[in-house]
Amino acid sequence: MATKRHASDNIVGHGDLTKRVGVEQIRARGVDVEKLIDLLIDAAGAEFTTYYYYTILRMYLAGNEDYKEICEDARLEDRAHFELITPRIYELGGSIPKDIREFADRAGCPDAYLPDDPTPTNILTVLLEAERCAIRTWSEICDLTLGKDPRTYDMASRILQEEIEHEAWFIELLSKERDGVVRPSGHFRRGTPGEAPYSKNLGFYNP
Amino acid sequence: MATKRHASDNIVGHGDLTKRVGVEQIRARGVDVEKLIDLLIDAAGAEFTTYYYYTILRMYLAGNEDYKEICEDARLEDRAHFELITPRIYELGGSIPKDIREFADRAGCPDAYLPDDPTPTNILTVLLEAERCAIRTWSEICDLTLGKDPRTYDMASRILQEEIEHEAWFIELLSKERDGVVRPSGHFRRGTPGEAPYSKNLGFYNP
Amino acid sequence: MPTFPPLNVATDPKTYRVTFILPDGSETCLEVGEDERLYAAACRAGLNLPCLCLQGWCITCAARVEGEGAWDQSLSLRYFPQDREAGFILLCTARPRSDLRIRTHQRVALRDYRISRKLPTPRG
Amino acid sequence: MPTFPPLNVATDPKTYRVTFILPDGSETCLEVGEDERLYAAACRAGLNLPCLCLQGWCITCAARVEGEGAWDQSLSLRYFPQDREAGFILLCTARPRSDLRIRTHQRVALRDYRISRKLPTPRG
Repeated sequence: MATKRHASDNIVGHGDLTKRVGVEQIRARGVDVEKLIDLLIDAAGAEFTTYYYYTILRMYLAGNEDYKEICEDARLEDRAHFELITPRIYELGGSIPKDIREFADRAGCPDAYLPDDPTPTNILTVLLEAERCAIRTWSEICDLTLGKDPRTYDMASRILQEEIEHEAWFIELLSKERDGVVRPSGHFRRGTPGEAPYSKNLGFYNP
Repeated sequence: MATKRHASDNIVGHGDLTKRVGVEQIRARGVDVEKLIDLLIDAAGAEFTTYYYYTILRMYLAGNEDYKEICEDARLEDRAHFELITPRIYELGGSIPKDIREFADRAGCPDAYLPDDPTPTNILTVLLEAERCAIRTWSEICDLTLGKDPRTYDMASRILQEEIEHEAWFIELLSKERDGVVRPSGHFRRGTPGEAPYSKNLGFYNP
Repeated sequence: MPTFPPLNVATDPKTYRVTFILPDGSETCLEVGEDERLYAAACRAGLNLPCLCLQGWCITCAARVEGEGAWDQSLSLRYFPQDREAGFILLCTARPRSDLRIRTHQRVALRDYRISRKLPTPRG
Repeated sequence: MPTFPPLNVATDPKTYRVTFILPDGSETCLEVGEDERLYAAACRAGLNLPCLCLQGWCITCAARVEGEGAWDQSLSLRYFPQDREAGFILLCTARPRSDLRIRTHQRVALRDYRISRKLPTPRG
């Protein structure tokens, strides 16, 4: 018989409900579960506040239907991320903050405020930097879970992929708007606004 | 020619973009537009915070699948209300607060915090009183707009009807849970969680 | 309808005389038990006062105490020391601790007071 | 990659000597222009420091100034006077106003410091 590479889950007694094998298995593989929970709550907070702030930013992309539609995709996909992350937080034994203000205060990315001068360039810059913060966040969560926590890794990878698409969209738009330079995102279209094909496990647009 | 009952919209000059006939017409019929906007923002804030807090409350209705499902219906329908109200706020010339904390602070109904002792009875009581606050809010907005602002009235009526359903659900559940008394809501089922048939203008469940 | 049914005044260990002054200047004087909420007492007497959340949050039921007076506002979900300093009372969740004279329908006054002091409040 | 490309140091009107002390004790000393962000300067020198939002919010790039020093943190979206009192600096959005000695990788220390003072902070 091969030597076990990881501690077994016999730490969880027969019928014991105070521990989860689904948690102890990832702990045994080296995940700092408490740190992971904290990171996920920070990240969920950022997705949630982004959902709120993109609602406003979208309104002020007035007269630019293309920008509005793409902002709406990102807005609803960020909301889908909040919806996807929250169950995982509780599964791991964590919880989101009792107060919504505390949730906003501990978000891992800044409040994406409407710029004082809400030009398309300024708004697209806020959108772009929000997506970049999200990409760094989810890349880190992929790093922490790779080979140790397949479930969180899968989730983080799905969210990360959508955030990567969002960055590419906003680079494309801001590049043309601000610099007059064509930098294709390489993407075609969402079927419906905020389709979230990765985080809702829907079919891709692939004609 | 009959005497005009209301001031005409010739207050809005040819090609003038700083005013909206869609606003001036309701003002001419006696709507205090600024007060209405403020009420709608307060109400949107309450729907938005409720969306967040119901996420938590639902988690703690642990082991009661029926309660969880119905809380989820109410949670997603309150979110649908936020989505429905926000465009109307901007249409009327208003805007939601720059900061998400300010949005929570000015909500017309309280933060629906998880009770310190999160029993089903205590959680259902929070849910019930949140719905009651919403019913009073939307009833007031119906009063203010009846016969003056058909569009806001229609919206308020849709939302109100869903809130009335929510109250009936939570009375049914809490009555049985807390008092052992049967008080039917009179309703059958939602097709999918958070279907929001009124505020999304979908087909009713009517077999 | 109040959230909690009014307690039976007769069995209350202690009662106070509370006068409600309506916008038309009319006055209604009631005996209110120390455990009874003022909004519930007003309902009991047939006064139709505005309310919304009935949890001491939304300020729809805000009123103002004239002169000296003491009341317990600990059941309110949001009530600031500054509100009390200015004599504002949230009837839905206030219980008397002295005789009181109360001017009703002060929502707008409390809202503007809070805004002037940068305190959170619904605006509508 | 920093949000803003580093300015050309040579053309900066004024520069300061900034020493970065890494967790392994190694030191890297750089000339940093007064308009250059410290994180960008460190990148320019090949230092691979942690970052996340690059907007002075998330504290991932937090570091601590040893001894006396002056820096401009006005570009940060969230930086508290208490952070400065304790010598914490957010490299991504800090610009030097004196020579500085900076100990990097202080995210956890700043997080715990803020929690102890009930200041908002990401926790992860």
